[in-house]
Amino acid sequence: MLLSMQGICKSFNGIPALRSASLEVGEAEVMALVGQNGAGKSTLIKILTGAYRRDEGAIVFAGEDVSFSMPAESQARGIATIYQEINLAPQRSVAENIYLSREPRRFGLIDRAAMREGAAAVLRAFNLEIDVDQPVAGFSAATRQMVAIARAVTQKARLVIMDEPTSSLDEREVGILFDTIRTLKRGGVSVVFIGHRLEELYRVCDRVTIMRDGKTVTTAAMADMPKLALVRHMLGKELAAFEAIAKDADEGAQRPVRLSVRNAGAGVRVRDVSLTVREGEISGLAGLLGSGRTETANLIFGADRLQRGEIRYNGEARAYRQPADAIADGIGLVAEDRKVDGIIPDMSIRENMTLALLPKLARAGIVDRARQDEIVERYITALAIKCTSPDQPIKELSGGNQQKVLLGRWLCTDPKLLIVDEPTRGIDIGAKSEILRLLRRLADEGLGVLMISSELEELLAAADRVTVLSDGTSVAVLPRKKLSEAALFAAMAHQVE
Amino acid sequence: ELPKLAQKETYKVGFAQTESNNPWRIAQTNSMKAEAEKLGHQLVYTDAAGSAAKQVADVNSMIAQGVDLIFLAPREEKPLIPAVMAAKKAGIPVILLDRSVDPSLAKAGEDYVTFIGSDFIEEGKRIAEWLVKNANGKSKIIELEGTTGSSPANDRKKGFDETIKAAGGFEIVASQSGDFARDKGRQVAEALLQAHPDADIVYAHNDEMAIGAIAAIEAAGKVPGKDVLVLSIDGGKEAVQAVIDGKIAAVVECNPRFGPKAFETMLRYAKGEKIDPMVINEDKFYDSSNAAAELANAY
Amino acid sequence: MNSVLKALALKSPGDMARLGVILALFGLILFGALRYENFLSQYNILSFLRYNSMFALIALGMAFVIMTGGIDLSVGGTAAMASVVAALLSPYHWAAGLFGGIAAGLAVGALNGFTVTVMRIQPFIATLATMLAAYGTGLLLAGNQSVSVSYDSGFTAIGQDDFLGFPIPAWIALLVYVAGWLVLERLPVGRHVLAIGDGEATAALMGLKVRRTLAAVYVGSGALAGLAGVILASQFGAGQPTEGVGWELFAIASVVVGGTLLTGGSGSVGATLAGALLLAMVFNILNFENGLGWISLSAYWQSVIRGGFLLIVVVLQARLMSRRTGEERV
Amino acid sequence: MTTIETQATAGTVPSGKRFFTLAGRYGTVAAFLALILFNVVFTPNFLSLQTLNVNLTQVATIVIVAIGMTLVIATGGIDLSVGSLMAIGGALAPMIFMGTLFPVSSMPVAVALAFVLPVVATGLLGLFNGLLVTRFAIQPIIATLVLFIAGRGIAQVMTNGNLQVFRNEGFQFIALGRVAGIPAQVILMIAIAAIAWAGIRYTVFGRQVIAVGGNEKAARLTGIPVHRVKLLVYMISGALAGVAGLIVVARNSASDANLVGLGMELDAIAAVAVGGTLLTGGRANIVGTVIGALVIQLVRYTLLANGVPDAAALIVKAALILLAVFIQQRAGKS
Ligand SMILES: Nc1ncnc2c1ncn2[C@@H]1O[C@H](COP(=O)(O)OP(=O)(O)OP(=O)(O)O)[C@@H](O)[C@H]1O
Ligand SMILES: Nc1ncnc2c1ncn2[C@@H]1O[C@H](COP(=O)(O)OP(=O)(O)OP(=O)(O)O)[C@@H](O)[C@H]1O
Ligand SMILES: [Mg+2]
Ligand SMILES: [Mg+2]
Repeated sequence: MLLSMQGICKSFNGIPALRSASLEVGEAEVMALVGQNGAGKSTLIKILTGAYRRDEGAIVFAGEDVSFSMPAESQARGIATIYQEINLAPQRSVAENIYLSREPRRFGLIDRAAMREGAAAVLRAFNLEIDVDQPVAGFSAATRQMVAIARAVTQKARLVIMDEPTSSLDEREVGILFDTIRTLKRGGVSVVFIGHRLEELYRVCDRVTIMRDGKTVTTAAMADMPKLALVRHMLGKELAAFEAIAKDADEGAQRPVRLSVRNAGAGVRVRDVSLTVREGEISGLAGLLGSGRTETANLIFGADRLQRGEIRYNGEARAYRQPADAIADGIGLVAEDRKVDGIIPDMSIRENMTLALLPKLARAGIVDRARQDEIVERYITALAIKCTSPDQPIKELSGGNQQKVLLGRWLCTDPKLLIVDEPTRGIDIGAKSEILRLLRRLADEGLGVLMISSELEELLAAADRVTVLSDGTSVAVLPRKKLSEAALFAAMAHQVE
Repeated sequence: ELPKLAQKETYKVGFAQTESNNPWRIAQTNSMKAEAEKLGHQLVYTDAAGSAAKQVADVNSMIAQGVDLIFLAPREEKPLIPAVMAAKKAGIPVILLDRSVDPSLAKAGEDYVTFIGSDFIEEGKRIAEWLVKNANGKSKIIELEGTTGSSPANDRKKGFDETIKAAGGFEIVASQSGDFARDKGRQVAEALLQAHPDADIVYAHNDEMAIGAIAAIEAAGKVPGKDVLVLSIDGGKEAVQAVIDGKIAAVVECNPRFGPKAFETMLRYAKGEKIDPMVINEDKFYDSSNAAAELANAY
Repeated sequence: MNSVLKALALKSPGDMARLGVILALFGLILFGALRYENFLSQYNILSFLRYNSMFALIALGMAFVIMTGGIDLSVGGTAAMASVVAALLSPYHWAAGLFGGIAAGLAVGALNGFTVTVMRIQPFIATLATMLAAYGTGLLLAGNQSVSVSYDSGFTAIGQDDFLGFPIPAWIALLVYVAGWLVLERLPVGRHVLAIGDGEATAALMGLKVRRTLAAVYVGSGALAGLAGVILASQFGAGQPTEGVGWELFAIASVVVGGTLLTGGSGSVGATLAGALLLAMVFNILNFENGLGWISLSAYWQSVIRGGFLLIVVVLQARLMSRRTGEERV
Repeated sequence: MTTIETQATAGTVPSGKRFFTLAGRYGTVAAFLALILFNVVFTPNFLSLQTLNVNLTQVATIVIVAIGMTLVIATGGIDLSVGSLMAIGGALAPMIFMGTLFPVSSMPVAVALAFVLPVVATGLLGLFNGLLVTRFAIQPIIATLVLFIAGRGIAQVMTNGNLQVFRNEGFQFIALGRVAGIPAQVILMIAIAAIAWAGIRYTVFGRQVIAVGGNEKAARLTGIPVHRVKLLVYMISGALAGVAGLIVVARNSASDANLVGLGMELDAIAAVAVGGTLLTGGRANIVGTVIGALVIQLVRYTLLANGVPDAAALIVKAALILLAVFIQQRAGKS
């Protein structure tokens, strides 16, 4: 046994996040760690690495009792970690990020050439040809994720921990990652893999540890744990099947067009994008990473300025100069990166959720507290947000619950068009179908939804029509009837070759 | 020895001022500027903004510009020695105004021409001597000091405290800095009067603080001049008026009008006359006996 | 234009701003040289360097602190206190004065490091408090007045003598800047400083020893302020407990004019030096302008002009930075 | 999202944690009460109405400026220019009613203008700060450093550095007048604090200020007019500095551009910090700021009244600021 964590307890402000959780990982084993949002997976990992201090429990690593007081110590002992929120220094270059804290040296000075070449070499192994001297901030979430992975695997660790490493990766990159994990395993390295996409777990993991409400429910060999049983353990109850909730686009073909984008472009990321969202439909937007989906969303929402082409909203030409203009028209955007673009960390759930609605909640500039409370209560219940009270700071919620609050932020404004960029990223499977079903219900009530997703399964299940982007250009529109994994892949690979 | 000053129609002279954040300094600067203009000299004026180090740098830039003579109002005794020495080395005579430099390190007649000015210790002494004579039974003193660490604050305290101590019968119940400022002086006086209700004399190191103290005394429901004697140094118009009004008991003048004497001394030096090591700028003394008559002459 | 920039290897917006400040410095020198006689005289250059080396030193310490996303308001008070300590120790040996002064600065820096990393008080407040404490201590040690240094122990040579025709303080500053450049660009700790400025929590998760590095940066800033205090005492022959007011703002402005963002995570040693010299040059120019006799600028106009100059420089800097980021996006 | 320090403190010594929680929630208040107790015992003549009067009138300007500062800091900014703006406001007012600026025909009108125009002027200068921060994307410390340096110079140039001495009952009511026995400046202070408190808590603008400070990018993406919020906040800070400037000159019957408001920025920032508002933005604790200012004032009074020498007082003040902020912060986290 390489790692054994037993009876780990941890409370935040008196609220238990972990109540006697345990985790055991063998040598050269890939251990899946699963559980609903807020089950305590990330917390358990942070206790292991020394980012958090445990209240109770024992940790044995490589045969010794350990208690790391900071990540530097666990790293020195051979534990490499990719945290859930990609942790890189944004202004430092790719190469520096990969080698930070263990820079190659010559005569005590940093050996820059070695660092640059080493970084380029690892990334090349990941099929990533990028300028390693550029600051990581300029790269897409996926590229940053790959850099973080590269950083971890080059650490020559005995245990590599990956907290939702695939949430921003596309299929191809996931494949690369899994090859890497297998290579690590062959080299005798153990891996803890946290993820919400179950089929991925079955592809690489040997065993699985399931957590629920801060406790470890069970541990079993992956092969002995059918998907349904796994979900049952996670949720503590049976799950209604993941039904297809999409409708035939033809059915709505006569519906009025809510949004139409024609040959829109700005900068080099969005070259020529055309797409349509009708009233009452969920219109999907697919593409490989860096294909320009997020930028297209920003363009529509007025977060970036339109430079070419036109955007029509309810038939009228629009060029929003700032998000406030788009919001005034009844558009909402659930942003892709919730940490940077979404939450106000120190504000309460209540404040975060009603931020976009505030001007409408007020009379003469004074917020109507009663209405505010009522709305917040309603969405906390509707979205099953796990929290102690609406006054809890949002930063204390687990990633998935934060996402739900942000969804609530827009839903409560009663939007006419909702753009959701990776709406279920980091959301557990139970909540995921809830959210998709919720979007469908809202669409049925007349909302137009533009859904960006990297999960094909999700698009297949929910989208009435999918526009495919490649390299900033819309290359295909697939109606419901022609929608299949193969068709999407074919369209996405177009021009990418 | 001392650099010579050639005889010329007009000169390019430097005036390195310490700071200009109080009425006294401003009056001094104006006096210098007015006199230079009257006589047709070109004045290179710098302001050290309260930093002795910057003042040395200012003098250096005057030397670089090749002025004929430098008037220096040294911020402090010791740190300005390098400026005096640099000017001497560059062959530029220096005349010190209103404060001197450390006599053990630089000497009048050798390193600089002369020192025109007032004696801060003497000022403190004069006001104390007046108090000893006119206290009328009052004895508990609140002292409002100038900016902590500045030489007028140190010297005015020294001259006053020593004289008072020698005379006996007085007690300084509190002594705190009011930063030479009216507002700060008032606030400090308010607090001190509150903590020491028996205090019946306020000695302020300058007019501004004295006027602030008067406001504090009035706010405490007392009558300045009757319940509490106010003593001050500087003797600006506003203070002299307060003496007439009976609010300030006595004030020693510290005359900022250096211009005439400074340029006169410069011309005498150029002619080759022998200059005394110290030229005293005559300071008046105002109390109820002469204030009304002298008001027009106060600066 | 773009290809020129590429050729100069100007990658980040910061590089552009750094180039800007160096150009501005040369522009100002050129202006002075053309407008005033004696501006480029040996006397003016050497006394300029001798005096401003103190500010260059504190600006470097400040640059490192700012790169971590912090700030050090205590440098002026520290320098004042260190000058007093140096002056008090100078009679024993010149080295006692030198190292005593540096140690005094180091102690304040250590206190800053402690309050920032252990007590976790925000740098602005922590160093604001130590600034007060440093002034208080300096005044107490000095008995409220300037303390004369010893002229016999050779201590005054540090600030007043020349070596190879250049003022010793300028040599000291030069050496320290070379060392600073080496630390930032070529030693791991320099990279760590920047990474911490990028995000402290992230840096900790990446396995950096955040507290230790932060503490070291504050200690360094304190030590450099101490060194500036030693030069102050030595150059002017006295420990001055009331000197140093506003030095911290000068240093911060130098760092910012040098293209370093106060949010941390980026910075340049060379441009900081250029920034410090640029701002110092404004004083020098104003003195010469007064000497020209066209206008006799009052002290008040001087501060208006200084504020205006700072405004122009930072607005131009901001333009450069945003133009460059704009290009990046496009 | 992950704050490492939280974890370091949480869960180590439960009893110590509880102490800090308690001390922090009531920490500044406790410090305040402790100071009062100390004074009652040691400071002669402390328990009197006049003491209260002295302290409240002296703290009024700090509180007024610190409230503006709290708002600025809540957006993640800082305003170093307040002291200089006080000087400008203080310089303008007498110029108006004494007729230096333009001829005065009717005194009441002139006095009214002397209240309004300086505040408008400093508000506009605050707006200028805001423009530098928003349109030109200059960092707040540096942006406001410009007026910190130049602002006092402007006031000095306006007055030529000379003291303006005056007597004007109407104008000086703001500092010398009393309503129902309470000094006018104290009433003004309480009114401004109350408005700010309610504004932060109950208005859309207040919530937007906090959101902008908490995460500017996210705030923009929820449609908050980030630039407008910031402009307004700097403008408020400038205007409040102007009000404080009026009070100071009115109180002294004299306006001294060289000294009015000197060092006020540090007092105000210290009050905000001691009051528990983090300088990183995203929070605004108005009540805390008021108490923070009171603590600073009382410390000053205590040191003065007990004859602590200035140099030593600096050290004591430093230690108290650190201690107060430390306790506040520890509690805020657990
Ligand atoms: N820093 C913190 N302060 C307070 N509470 C926290 C903190 N971090 C986590 N929690 C709480 O601990 C619980 C476990 O959270 P954790 O992040 O470990 O969940 P998770 O299993 O990783 O969920 P997800 O799949 O959504 O990432 C949650 O209820 C969360 O609200
Ligand atoms: N190759 C690249 N080099 C530099 N930056 C990139 C690259 N690809 C993407 N980016 C940046 O990443 C961000 C997201 O990219 P974009 O919107 O084009 O991708 P997307 O299709 O939304 O993919 P994602 O799944 O990452 O959201 C953009 O800000 C873009 O500038
Ligand atoms: Mg997690
Ligand atoms: Mg995207």
